Amino acid sequence: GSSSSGGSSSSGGGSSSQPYIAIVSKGFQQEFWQAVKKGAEQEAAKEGARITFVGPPTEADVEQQINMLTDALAKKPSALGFAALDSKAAAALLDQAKSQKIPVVAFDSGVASDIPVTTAATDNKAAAAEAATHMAALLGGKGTVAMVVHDQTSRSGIDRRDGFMEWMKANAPGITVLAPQYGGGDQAKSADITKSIIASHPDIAGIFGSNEGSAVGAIKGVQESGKHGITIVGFDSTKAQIDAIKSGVEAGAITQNPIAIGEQLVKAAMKAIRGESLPKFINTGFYWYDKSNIDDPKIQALLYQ
Amino acid sequence: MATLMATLKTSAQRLVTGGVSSAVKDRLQQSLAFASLIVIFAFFSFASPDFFTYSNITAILFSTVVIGTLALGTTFVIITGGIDLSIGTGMALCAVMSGVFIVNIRLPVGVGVLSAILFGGLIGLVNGFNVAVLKIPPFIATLAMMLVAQGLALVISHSTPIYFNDASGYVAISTGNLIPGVNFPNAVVILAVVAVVSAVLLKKTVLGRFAYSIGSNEEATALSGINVRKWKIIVYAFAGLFIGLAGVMISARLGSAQPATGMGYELQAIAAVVIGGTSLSGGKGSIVGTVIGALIISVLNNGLQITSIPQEWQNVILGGVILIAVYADIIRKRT
Amino acid sequence: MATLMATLKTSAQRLVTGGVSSAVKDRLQQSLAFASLIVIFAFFSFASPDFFTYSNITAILFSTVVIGTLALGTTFVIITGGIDLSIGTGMALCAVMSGVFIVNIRLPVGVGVLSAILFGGLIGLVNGFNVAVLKIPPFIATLAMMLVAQGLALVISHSTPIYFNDASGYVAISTGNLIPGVNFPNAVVILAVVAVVSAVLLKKTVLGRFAYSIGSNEEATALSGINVRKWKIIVYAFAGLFIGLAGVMISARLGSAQPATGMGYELQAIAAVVIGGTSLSGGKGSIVGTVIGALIISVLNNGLQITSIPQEWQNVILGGVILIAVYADIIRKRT
Amino acid sequence: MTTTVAGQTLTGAPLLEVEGVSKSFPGVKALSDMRLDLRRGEVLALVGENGAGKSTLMKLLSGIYTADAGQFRLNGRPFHATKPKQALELGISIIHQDFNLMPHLTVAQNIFIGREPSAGRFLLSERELNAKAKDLVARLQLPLNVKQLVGNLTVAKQQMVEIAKALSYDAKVLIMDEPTAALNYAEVATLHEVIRRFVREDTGVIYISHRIDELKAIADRITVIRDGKYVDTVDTQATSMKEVISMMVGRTLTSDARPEGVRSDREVLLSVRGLSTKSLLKDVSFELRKGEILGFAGLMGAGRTEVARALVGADKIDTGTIELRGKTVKIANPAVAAKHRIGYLSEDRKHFGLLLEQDVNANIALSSVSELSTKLGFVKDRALRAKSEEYVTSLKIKTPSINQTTKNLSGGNQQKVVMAKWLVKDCDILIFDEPTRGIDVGAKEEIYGLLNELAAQGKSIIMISSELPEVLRMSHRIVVMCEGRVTGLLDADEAAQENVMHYATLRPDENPADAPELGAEPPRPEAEPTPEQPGRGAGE
Ligand SMILES: Nc1ncnc2c1ncn2[C@@H]1O[C@H](COP(=O)(O)OP(=O)(O)OP(=O)(O)O)[C@@H](O)[C@H]1O
Ligand SMILES: Nc1ncnc2c1ncn2[C@@H]1O[C@H](COP(=O)(O)OP(=O)(O)OP(=O)(O)O)[C@@H](O)[C@H]1O
Ligand SMILES: [Mg+2]
Ligand SMILES: [Mg+2]
Repeated sequence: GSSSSGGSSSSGGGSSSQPYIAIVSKGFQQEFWQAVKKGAEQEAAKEGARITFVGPPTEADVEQQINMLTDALAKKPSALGFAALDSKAAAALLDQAKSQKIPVVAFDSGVASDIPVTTAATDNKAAAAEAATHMAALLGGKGTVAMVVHDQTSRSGIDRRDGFMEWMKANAPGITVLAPQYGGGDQAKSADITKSIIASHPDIAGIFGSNEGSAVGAIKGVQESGKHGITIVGFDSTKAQIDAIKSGVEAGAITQNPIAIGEQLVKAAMKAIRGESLPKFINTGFYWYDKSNIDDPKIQALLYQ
Repeated sequence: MATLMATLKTSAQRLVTGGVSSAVKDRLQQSLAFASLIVIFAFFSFASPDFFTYSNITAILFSTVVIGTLALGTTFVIITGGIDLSIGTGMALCAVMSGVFIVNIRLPVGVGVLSAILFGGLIGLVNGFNVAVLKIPPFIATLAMMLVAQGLALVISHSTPIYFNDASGYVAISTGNLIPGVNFPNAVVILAVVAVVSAVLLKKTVLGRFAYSIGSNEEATALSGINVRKWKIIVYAFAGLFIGLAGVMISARLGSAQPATGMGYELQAIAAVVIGGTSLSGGKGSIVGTVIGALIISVLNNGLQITSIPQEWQNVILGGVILIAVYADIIRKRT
Repeated sequence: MATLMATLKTSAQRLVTGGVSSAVKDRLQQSLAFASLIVIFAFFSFASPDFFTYSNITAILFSTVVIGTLALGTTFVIITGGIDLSIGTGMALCAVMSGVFIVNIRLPVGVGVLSAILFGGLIGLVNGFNVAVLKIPPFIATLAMMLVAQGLALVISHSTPIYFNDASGYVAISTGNLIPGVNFPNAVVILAVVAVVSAVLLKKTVLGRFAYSIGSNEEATALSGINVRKWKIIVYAFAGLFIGLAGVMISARLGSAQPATGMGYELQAIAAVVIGGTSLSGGKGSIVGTVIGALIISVLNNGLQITSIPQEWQNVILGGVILIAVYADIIRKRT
Repeated sequence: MTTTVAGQTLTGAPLLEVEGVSKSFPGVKALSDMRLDLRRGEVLALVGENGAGKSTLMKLLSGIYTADAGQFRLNGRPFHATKPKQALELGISIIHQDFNLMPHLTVAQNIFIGREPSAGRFLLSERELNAKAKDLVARLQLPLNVKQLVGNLTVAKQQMVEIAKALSYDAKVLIMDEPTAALNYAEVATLHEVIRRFVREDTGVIYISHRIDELKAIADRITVIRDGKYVDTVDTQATSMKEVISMMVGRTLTSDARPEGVRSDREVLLSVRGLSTKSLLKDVSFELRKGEILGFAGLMGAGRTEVARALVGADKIDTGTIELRGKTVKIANPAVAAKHRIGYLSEDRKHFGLLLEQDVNANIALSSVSELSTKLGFVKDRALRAKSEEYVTSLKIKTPSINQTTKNLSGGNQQKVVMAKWLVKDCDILIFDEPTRGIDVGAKEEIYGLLNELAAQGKSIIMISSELPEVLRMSHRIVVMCEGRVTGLLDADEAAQENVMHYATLRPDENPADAPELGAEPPRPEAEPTPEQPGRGAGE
């Protein structure tokens, strides 16, 4: 495509020649989604497309996401990027998109529908299993492990929780996994929960935090409790986690590649607009990072802060 | 005595004329209450060609349904001087119950829907009991219910959505079209009907009259021989029916009962009520106002999206416009 | 004349005895206000050996800090009969501003902290202006501010956290220990100091006096020659300082300013105030009550975690216990 | 007591009997062994000092409180109302001393609350409701617009709504707790008319009032209560009011305070010129001298309250100037007025006077908190308490302590608290709107004495009162108002009842000579609306 910059400016009523991609995400304010947005914007600037990026405040706000999707369609975009909180709830609107001949690119997690031309996503279950693998290895295959999860009903929360627990159950008989606790992804609340877990299970050996807020909360909680020797495994890559890994408080974390998700999403959307063919699934991948590989340029490229 | 009579007469006249002119003023005010809404509406219509289209207007109305339904019921509660924080998560619980009734127990859709609505009434009844009989401040009583409902929704649904796939007709409650071929969702029709019924109940029945009376002066109402306790319970239970209805409408729209949703809806619904001119200290308020309040919120939400305002700015603008709209209304009423 | 004297004497006696016995009763009530808290506390102590330990108690206190700080300021606002919904997201905005001052502009930590607190005061000032001068209902005025603050926090921070890594000493504001070696976070000390200062201000100064008067009867207060407008602005601005302080405390605890946080904190803080016996209709309330209310919430949250109650049940129980605690308090006061 | 079949003969059981009734509140024994009997067809006055227990007794009768001991009998049959509704069903209707109205409802809605006429099965008929209310109001000759919101009415009109509401029940026993406290000379006459018409062979009225002079006109017998105990019941015709008063207070009242003669030589402190407001006032001008008590007289709605409110900046002034000590001042709100040392005591103590939920101390101290605090804003609590104690004693406020919640005080004592609030603050100009509303005769004398003392100290006082004798007695000069204008200014020596009444009814747009003729027409308080605006004729 052309390389005109500043294309991501989002003033209404832009020129009709410039393709417009409306992106409705699962979230907006969290760092992860901001990274997706950044990736999308970068790619859009390259491709000369205009994008808008919106998402509900929490992953429980299904109706609000549906409203956002409706509004996005009202603007007759050239393509739609969509990360469904609940695929079925969006089915009717996806049909509408299809009938309006608006190609839909799913991202982050799959949309249970054959309408999306492709899906650019992380396999959350596999990613959490990877975290479990490392946790088990770090603990030498035994001990009590707690989970601080960001949500009990959202897809990502469920998949990461189950992915972690299932792997442990299947592969690490020496490890006891406590009932997951949910902190809503709020750092302070997750920290308080972590401290309660430590208080009620003084023998705790490891804690898994299922997203950025949960992981940072776990780190803060462990620090505040003054307890040493707890192995923390996190998810996502915020500055707080990177620092914690560097200083040894956190053992390591899984990073997805949110910037790539955003880029792939826009790339795919542009291809769809141009009528090019696309694979059904674009795996954006996930990676384990810890003290040993954190400065590796390949990993550095994935970390977003 | 003669002079007295003369004075009485003139002051009576003064009163009466005062009364008439104020009635005209009232009528005028009522129609002007739309002003803020219309200005906002006009603005967005100019700002974006995609705003004032049939499908977008329908979309706005559709997006008003859930908050609107909750706001209607809450209007009654707020007029009594109370508040109901349990409407948001209560709605989620009712949606789950609707799923239990229709999907799990396999009740016929009609019966299931009715049961879910009555379940909402039950939530309201408990709120009413706590407020009226145990004399727990409404804020606390309904906050506790908010937490309980949130927890129960998760417990009952095992924290997973309940899908209404097999319940034919359920989804149509919200998304179906009354007139085949005309894309106008049933949910909006239902909201309109419910709004009219609410307005009649509020203005023309004992329920409404006593709601105003209790909110205006609870003690005086009791001294006038009215069973305040009973009527408060009735008002809360009645408002509960709207929680149930909202639960049905949202789950029908989404095709599933989402147990974790609902938090924050109470604030939006209460905001709609208050923007509509109902006083949180009770005794004052109207259904028309609430509908306008709910529309102002959803028109703003929609318009800001449609005009592609960056999301981080949307709330800033939303807050500012709400402030201006309410201030304009205050100014208008003052003069 | 003799009978008159006799009457005077007996009524004097009656006055004295009546006065004394009611004073004793008051004292007793005050100390009993802890009752619910103590019962809850005792329950968890029996239920789990891990509850009543030094480190867990410290953890509870630490977890009370932010909500507690917000609740203290809001107590003043609620006593005037107002409400402040902007405290949650306002706190996030102040945290961001603290980041801007200290990390971006590189002000010395002390100056930066002070500026952030004053910025909270500014938020409150705007609220106060909207409420007192523009006469916008507090619910709407502060709801609008809630939205604006939420948006501005994102805009200013470009939706990314601001880390205080290089600002030595900042994190210690919350997590440092005053007495080296003793694990007792500064944040708790600060909360305690602020609570005492608030209690003194509320009970012993003109500010507190007028807050109560305005909440009791705004018009009568105005007609008594008190500049209600001015004092309302002062109260909101004063409460704003607590928003700023809470912003500093939470960002110091987390080592970063999280722009997306804060939503929902307002409800918890208001709940703490109301559980503590402050009336949302104004004129009544105390700092001790608010502290107890905040502690009840955090003890319950912690205890339910410690006793490993399944999380979906936690809210159900939380709601129930809050209801019972407040009801017990009402019963106690009635008799 | 003669035992007869209840209800048939006039010599039978009294309509209502109270026997051995006691009631205590924490720290207060409000009633002990109280008794009383109301005969058929009579108006029984109940008098006693503030806090004597009158209202408490009525609240027991109407089921608001429950008695600790004692019996109530209606037509010889014992009854025990535990809810207001029961009392109403028994035919006991009460006008409370503190109004119990719903400000956001209209007059009609207030009157018939709980008894709304319905159209069809569910719906209310607003039209019928208004018609019924209009009928009632016309029958009682009350100047009320039934569609007006009660919250917008003046105290006097609210009182009328209460009266209309009480009479709208088909009551056998009508209890009126100080129904005339807010009413004017003329309205009192109307009310008495209404009462006389109400009293039939099977009904009776208990009439509580502190206006001793009106008892002669309306009461058949008078029961005196002191400190919650029954003292005596006397025939009105066979007793002098002096005796009644001395039974009430337990001693003979001697004081007869009157201000010194007019002091026209004194400097003018406040000068009001051409004051007009949007709603009512037209070109109001007067002067207030140092050390003067300036009385304001007028009928209901004459605008006296509005003058006061405009003066202290509570209402907006349209045109006109206020000069204080020769300098023009702009008073934007009561806080500014307070800075100029002008205080205003409202006629409506419940809404504009008291912090009902706060204690007596907080109320008395309210106006003076700013002065009695340190630079840093710390309240000098001890000093304030001392002041409060001082005035509780000097005004004989009956309360267990200054920590008592004001709500729990008797009506008259609440009024004294409001008075105390302004007496504590050192004001140069005090505007008292119905200051003695609900205050007993004994205490009134004390207050008159205080006012005189203040005037002698050089304070200036504006006294608005609907009790004409009070105005006549206390004022150096009297401003008379009618429909928002000043129609007369009288010196103390020329002021007399007839005189004042003449000016009070002197409508600006009519020749005084026409007044009697017009008045001869039958009154039509609910006359059809005329396009004519109030006072418009002479507005320009
Ligand atoms: N609810 C209450 N709690 C405590 N004390 C009360 C309460 N109600 C009345 N009292 C007290 O009982 C006594 C009698 O009060 P009551 O109102 O009957 O007097 P009253 O004769 O009507 O006086 P007034 O002429 O001033 O209206 C007063 O001392 C009053 O303070
Ligand atoms: N609080 C109020 N709200 C609305 N209108 C009021 C209020 N107070 C007074 N008015 C209006 O002002 C007019 C004049 O009333 P005002 O109280 O000044 O007369 P007044 O001479 O003091 O008589 P009174 O107090 O005996 O009724 C009334 O007719 C009323 O309509
Ligand atoms: Mg009384
Ligand atoms: Mg008046």
